[in-house]
Amino acid sequence: MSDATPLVHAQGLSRHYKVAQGWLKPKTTVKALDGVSFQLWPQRTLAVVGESGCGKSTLARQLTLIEAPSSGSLQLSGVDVAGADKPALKALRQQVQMVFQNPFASLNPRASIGATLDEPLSLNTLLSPAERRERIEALVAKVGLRAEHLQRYPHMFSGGQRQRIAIARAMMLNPKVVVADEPVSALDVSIQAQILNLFLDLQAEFKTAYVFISHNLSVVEHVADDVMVMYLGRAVEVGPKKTLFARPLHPYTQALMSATPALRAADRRMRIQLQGELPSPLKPPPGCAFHQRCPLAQARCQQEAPQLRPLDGRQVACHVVGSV
Amino acid sequence: MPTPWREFCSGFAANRGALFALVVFALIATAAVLAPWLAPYSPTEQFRDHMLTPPVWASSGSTRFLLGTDELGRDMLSRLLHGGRISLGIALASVLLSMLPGVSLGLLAAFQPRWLSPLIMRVMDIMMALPGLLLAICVITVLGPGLINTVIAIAIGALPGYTRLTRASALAEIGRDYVTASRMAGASMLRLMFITVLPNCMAPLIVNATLSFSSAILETAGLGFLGLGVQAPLPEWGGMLSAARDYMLRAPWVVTLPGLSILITVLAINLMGDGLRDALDPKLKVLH
Amino acid sequence: MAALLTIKNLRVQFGAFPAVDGVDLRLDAGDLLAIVGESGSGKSVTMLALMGLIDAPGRVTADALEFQGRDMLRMSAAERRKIIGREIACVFQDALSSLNPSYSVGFQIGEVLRVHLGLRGAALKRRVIELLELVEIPDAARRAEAYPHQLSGGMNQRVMIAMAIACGPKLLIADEPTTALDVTIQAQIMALLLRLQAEQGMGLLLITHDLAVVAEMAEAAESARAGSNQVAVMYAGQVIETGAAPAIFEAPKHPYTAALLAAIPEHNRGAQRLAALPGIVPGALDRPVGCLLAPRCGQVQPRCQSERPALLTGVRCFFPLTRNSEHV
Amino acid sequence: KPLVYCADASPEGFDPGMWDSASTNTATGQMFQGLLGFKRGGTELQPQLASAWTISPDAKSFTFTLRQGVKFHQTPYFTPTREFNADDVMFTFERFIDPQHPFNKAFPATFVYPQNLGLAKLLEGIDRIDDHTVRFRLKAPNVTFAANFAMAWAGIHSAEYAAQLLSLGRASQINTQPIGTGPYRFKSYAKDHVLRMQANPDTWGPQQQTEKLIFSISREPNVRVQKLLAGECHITAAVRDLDLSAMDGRKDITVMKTQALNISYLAFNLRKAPTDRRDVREALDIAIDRDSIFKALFPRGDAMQAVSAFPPAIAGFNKALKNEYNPARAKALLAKAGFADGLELDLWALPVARPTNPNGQLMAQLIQQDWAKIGVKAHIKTFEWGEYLKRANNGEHSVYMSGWAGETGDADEFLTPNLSCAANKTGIKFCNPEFERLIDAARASTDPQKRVALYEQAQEIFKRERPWITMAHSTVYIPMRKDVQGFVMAPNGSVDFEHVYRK
Amino acid sequence: MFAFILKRLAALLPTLLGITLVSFGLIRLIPGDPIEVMMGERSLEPEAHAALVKQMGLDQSLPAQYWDYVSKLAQGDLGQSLVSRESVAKEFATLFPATVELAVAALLMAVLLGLLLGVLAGLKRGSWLDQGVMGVATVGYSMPVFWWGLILIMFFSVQMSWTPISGRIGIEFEVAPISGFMLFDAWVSEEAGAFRSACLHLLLPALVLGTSTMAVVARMTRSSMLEVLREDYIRAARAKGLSPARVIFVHALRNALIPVLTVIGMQAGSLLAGAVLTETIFSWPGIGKWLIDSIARRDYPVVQAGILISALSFILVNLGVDLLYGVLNPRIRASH
Ligand SMILES: Nc1ncnc2c1ncn2[C@@H]1O[C@H](COP(=O)(O)OP(=O)(O)OP(=O)(O)O)[C@@H](O)[C@H]1O
Ligand SMILES: Nc1ncnc2c1ncn2[C@@H]1O[C@H](COP(=O)(O)OP(=O)(O)OP(=O)(O)O)[C@@H](O)[C@H]1O
Ligand SMILES: [Mg+2]
Ligand SMILES: [Mg+2]
Repeated sequence: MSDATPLVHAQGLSRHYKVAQGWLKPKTTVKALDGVSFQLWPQRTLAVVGESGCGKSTLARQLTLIEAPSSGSLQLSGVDVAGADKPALKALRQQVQMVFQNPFASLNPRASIGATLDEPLSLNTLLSPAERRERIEALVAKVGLRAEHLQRYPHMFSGGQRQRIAIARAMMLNPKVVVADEPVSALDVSIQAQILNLFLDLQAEFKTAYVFISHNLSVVEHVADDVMVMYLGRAVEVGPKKTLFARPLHPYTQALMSATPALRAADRRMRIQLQGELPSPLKPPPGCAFHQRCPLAQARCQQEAPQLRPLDGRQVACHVVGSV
Repeated sequence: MPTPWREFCSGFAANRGALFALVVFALIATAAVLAPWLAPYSPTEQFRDHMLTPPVWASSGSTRFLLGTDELGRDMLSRLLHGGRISLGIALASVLLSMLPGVSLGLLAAFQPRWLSPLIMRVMDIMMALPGLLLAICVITVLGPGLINTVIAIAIGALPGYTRLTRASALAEIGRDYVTASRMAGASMLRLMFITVLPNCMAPLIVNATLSFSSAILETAGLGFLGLGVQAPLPEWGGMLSAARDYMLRAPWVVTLPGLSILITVLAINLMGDGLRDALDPKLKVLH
Repeated sequence: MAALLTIKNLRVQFGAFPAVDGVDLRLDAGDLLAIVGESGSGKSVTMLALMGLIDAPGRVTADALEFQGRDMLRMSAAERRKIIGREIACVFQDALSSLNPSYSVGFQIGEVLRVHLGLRGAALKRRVIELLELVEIPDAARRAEAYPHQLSGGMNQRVMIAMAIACGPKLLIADEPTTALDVTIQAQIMALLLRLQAEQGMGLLLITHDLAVVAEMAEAAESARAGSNQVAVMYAGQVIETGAAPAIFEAPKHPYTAALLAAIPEHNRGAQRLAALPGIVPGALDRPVGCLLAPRCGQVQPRCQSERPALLTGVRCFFPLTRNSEHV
Repeated sequence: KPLVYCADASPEGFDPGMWDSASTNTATGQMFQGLLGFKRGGTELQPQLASAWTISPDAKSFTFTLRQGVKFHQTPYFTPTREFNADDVMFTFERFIDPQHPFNKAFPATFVYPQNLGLAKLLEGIDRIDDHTVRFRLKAPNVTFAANFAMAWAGIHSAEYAAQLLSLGRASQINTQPIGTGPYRFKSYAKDHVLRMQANPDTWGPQQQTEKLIFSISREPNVRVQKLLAGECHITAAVRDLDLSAMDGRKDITVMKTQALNISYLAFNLRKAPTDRRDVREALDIAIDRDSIFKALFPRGDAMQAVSAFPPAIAGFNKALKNEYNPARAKALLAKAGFADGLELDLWALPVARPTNPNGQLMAQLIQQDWAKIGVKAHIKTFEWGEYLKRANNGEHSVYMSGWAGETGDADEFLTPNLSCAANKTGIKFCNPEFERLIDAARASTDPQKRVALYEQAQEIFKRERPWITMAHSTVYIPMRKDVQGFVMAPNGSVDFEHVYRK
Repeated sequence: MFAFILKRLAALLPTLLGITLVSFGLIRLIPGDPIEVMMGERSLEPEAHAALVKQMGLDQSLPAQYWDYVSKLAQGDLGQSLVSRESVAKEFATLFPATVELAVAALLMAVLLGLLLGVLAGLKRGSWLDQGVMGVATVGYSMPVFWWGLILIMFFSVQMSWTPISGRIGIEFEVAPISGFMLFDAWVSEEAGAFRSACLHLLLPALVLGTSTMAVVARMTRSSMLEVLREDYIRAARAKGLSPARVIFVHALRNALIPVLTVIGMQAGSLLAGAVLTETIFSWPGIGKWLIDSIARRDYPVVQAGILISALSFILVNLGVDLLYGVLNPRIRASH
């Protein structure tokens, strides 16, 4: 693999769910993920932000091959996932690992930490038990736990410790990409800082690329190289962190940033208060999904869904910005 | 270092009633296992000159037969001990016989939601809707009465309960992240089913198993009472009670003793079940 | 003027575990008091103790627990019920689970009015709709018939707020009212709370773990009216620092407050690593003898290991930070 | 006063021809009458709806003179317009023998007893000689045939009622709302619960003193005992030996008992080795200690050990025959038959309880023990009743428990259905030419003395060949409250409430 | 709502079809045929046997018989008993109400008592009352029905003569079978004391049948109550200043009832079938005992119909519970 191929290359990735709406109504489709495209390069961090239900976790599930996308293509290290056969898929799977949001549900309560960490190794490598043990202990030390913890069970650990274990598990097979789905949102600030540090340390050591999902902009700002802002299954703004945070273009990105509370008065942006709530994904509004809440909305926004287009060093999906 | 097992033990021990029940049950089980050595006589040996001898505490009781004799002069104590062996044995066997396939089917249904699951669950619905005792009676009539057939009949009735319970708890677990994590680690479906998910569904299953263990004892006795269970002269408690009904007025102990044996055993198991439930998962609801 | 709420040396014990360990708080009418602290620091328990909602094994003691000069602890349950819900109202963290799933939201709001104000019939209905409109719920008449599960998290939180302000309380307690919500909705709810506080002149006791929220609230509150904005930082059942916002964020005196602030990524802009506070909050079994922060504190001294500091001049530390020592 | 009888089972229906169980017969017996009847408390025939009858000397034709002035029941569902006559007799019997009978077409029924008897084959024809005379012609001579006319199944229906039902298209009602000539008429019935009858005011005999006759159905024997003790019923269906102890010392209860016309036995498979050998059969028979079996099964000691194929109360019983208990000789016999080292066989235990064999399992165990002493290893087996019968008929057994109950008190009733070649369809049962000749002759003879002699001879053959291990004739107990008057027990187990009343 | 019920009923059809298949197959798996059982030890001519087999329609192939059964069933015809020659529906008409009456009385007794005890125990958690109730409930749940029945009869009926030994009503009362439900029939009948007698007769059997259900309901109510009392909305209700009674009866109980209802549904369904033992002990003229007899007699149509009706009642009761669910629980109501 040359440096010219991205680790992850998603093009028009979509995932639609059919949902029953009760007994008599027909099934409808939820476009949980609707045509998302991006690239991820080695040792870079792509942060995905957006409000609850905008499709962040769905994206994570596509990237980690837990689900197959409804349409669009996904290439991992240049290999198209859709075309891969079973052994190839197995190999690809090892390259992408995941850290989950809820540290209390992501560890098997009936398996000791040692067993949990051993599982990926014993299933995917031919290492002897002793070698595996060695590797586990080494990694456990890296995430700040001790070897004696291996016999313990998840419920004996605090949330932060569990998240460390989960990270260790994700790192166990030396993946190229780690997808972290809100890995710190269930943690206290002081613990959150520890875990964020750990992520950054591990990235420096293993050269892993991260897809870092979060709804907390200040966390995103801290860890990301690139940022993708999502709204109702679509990316509304994608670009390098610096550009994006310096001058958000999409009205939603702006609203998101202004709504995020800031400690220092200096950091507070002009308050753009959004009216109303996130529309139901079962009945998304026509045209631009954001138009009902958008301060800049125009007639066109109600009919035509905007596509991402490059603007000012990033990509934006909005009819209005930049056109005025 | 508290392992889950130790924690479970201390949780269980915190429940006085359950602990006491465990002791009682252990005694009963030991007595049942050791029945051939503990029982003073063979359970079928007839002392024709001592029919319906009252227990030792009655005025006309004899120390030869501590709990008296039955209508044929058989020693009640020996029969009760051997009866426990049969009752507990049937219950254990039927629990295993219903639990193993029931759990496997439940897991399959949970992991194969497309077509296998509806199929399995419809069949379970049907089995569920069929009246239990009647089903057991039909099965026994088909297979003929006897020990093994009683086990089968009871097991068939208990099977859908396990399947539903397993499926429900497995479905709840499947959605959890640790299962996804395991899947991402490359675990096969069988591994996911039995190694990852099943241990986490065990709590309700174990509780259900104790409950169905106790209801199997009751059902065995019920079938015995209707004359369809284990066949005489095997000393099964329900059968003993049924046969002894005719002597209820004259010799109350022949009815009281097997009834009490059933009650105490079932009670002990149910209390243990309560303890298990609390120890395994305080949030588990009472089943049934 | 007598304080609206005075709490002195409040202690709540669950068995041997002191969930709240000598808390002193004071809130005047129309003021904002924010309690911040990490999870498990005893914020919610403090509030529940105040409302008399700590049940048996838990034990509540206090030197004073006064609302408008009346001692809540020595009141009969019936008397306390007359105050609670009417003069003191509260908004809980998870609105969906705090609303009874079996009743329409209109019924649940109306219930307060019926019990405390004796409203009935059409008047009740009118008032319910009025309240829903007050909390900016569109189409209020129809929404009153809805069940909690039919509304979004933000809507439910608005319903909770409507229920809380139904009887015009003097004190509104909001226990993490926005934690479960998205940022855009959080901003809406916070603005709503502040607006209502200003309009109704309530004392607002805001419980949160998000320092940034407190900072924003304090600023917004300042600009809205004249009341003072106090912040109490809790750690492991104790208030370790109190002070006015925003001063407390600019110059924290307690190392814990400082560390908390430092851990926020926003504070570390540009830094590769965050200044993390090591370790975790001590649990029920591993509370240290000395200062509760001692095992995690960067400035720990031998004295801290053996003695517990008292809350003096708004900080519970033997070696409070001075302005210069910040960010050493 | 109403009389409440605790019945042991629900009547299966109310058409006497369709059913043949004691409990059904007890119900229909109160409402229907046959051409002949049994004398109360005995088995002697007496006139009933026929005022007189004659048997031709060749024992092939039976002529009945019908009683005049007999009225059928008047009920809310039927009002008779005429009195009993030959049409009713013709209707009743033609239904049994003619599947093409219009009524059978409308309501196809199974007539258990007549079918089993082979009535259609036995009868040459039935002649309606005039309104009050009917003649039955048999194909083969049979003196015992007369007794059939006194049996419950031969109760006479009203042809008029049947015609009415047929025209209404409700033929099956004949089985649910009966019309007969008996002393009680049908009132109401709730399945498994209660059957109510009322005295028939138009009866041709003396009026009944009991206006309401009620059958309270309780199938649990001890429930019946408790109900009797509690006064919830006044008389109950026969109770078992062991139920009686509850009534010991009760002043308000009388217990009547009588020797029953029944037998329990163990039948050998005469086709299959080793029980096809006479010596083996005799050895197995004399190895059994009947005394100890009786002590366990019939603790009151009223039951009688069976020696022959029918009880001693029946004419023709051979008093010379004896049972033997001799393990030593049994062993010798086995050795002689070539089984010196013993043998193994299946012993089938009766799955149902009966007066003559209240606990088949128990009996089997006792026998098993006794046989073990002569080196015979018996495997006790049992099956559900229907299955048991089917397999036994197929000859899968070596020895199985069975039994028989008579109604007429005639020896033929025991011998022909059980021991004749006709009964031996699958070849596993008894079929002995000499024996066959003797019972055929006895059946054809109208001379009682000669019949006795023939039967005595036949029994000797029976005892020699030993197709059965004869076991028990039981005693029937009927307990009742002291105030019940006029009850007489019948040896054939039927319960008759004519002229029974409460003081 | 109505459409929902229809839809649910339609969804039941495959299950019902499965049940007919199982009951049809199961009874035919039993060796032996009805004629043999009917004839007992008497032997029957093979021709006569064949004729009877033909008359009963048993000479057809099994699929043909099944088709016959199902197509008649579709027209509401349950067939005719091979043994009694009565239409099965008619036989049920007298027996089924008896079982239903028993089961309903048992259920009512169990539910009322169980709920009361369960709520009390849940509120006074850990008190002697709680322990007492739970102790009694566990014993009740562990009690072998037939033994319990025998004990009650011995004490109340035989020793004390307080209650009658068996039957549905005193034999002296001639109550016209209007509905088949004795309580109702006795009540509308003119006879003085008939209703009382019917009640007395029902008392012990209902108690015996209801004991374990009562125990289950009490335990379930208690634990459900405890669970609900921990909920956030209960805390919120108390924070509204509501009185404890209001919190319990308005807010807690309604939600606590939801899981209890499922249990009651399961129990109600099994009560109908579980009445066999009780019916045996008390000589209660219900369907349970009759079905057992019919199995022994190979009365195919009766067994088929009996199993079908029991299963149907089970299903319908649970459907009813589902609907009741909707009444109690708006979350489910919305999805209807
Ligand atoms: N399996 C599924 N079936 C149907 N709809 C689904 C499924 N999974 C997700 N959805 C829907 O897709 C949308 C996006 O869900 P997703 O979980 O990806 O959101 P998210 O951005 O991760 O939200 P959160 O921040 O709450 O985790 C939601 O509306 C959700 O209801
Ligand atoms: N009923 C109770 N029994 C025992 N311990 C309790 C009880 N309620 C609370 N606690 C304990 O008291 C401590 C303080 O809890 P509290 O709910 O006040 O924390 P909090 O600051 O509100 O945290 P969060 O931010 O998570 O809401 C915790 O350690 C908790 O475990
Ligand atoms: Mg998500
Ligand atoms: Mg809290």
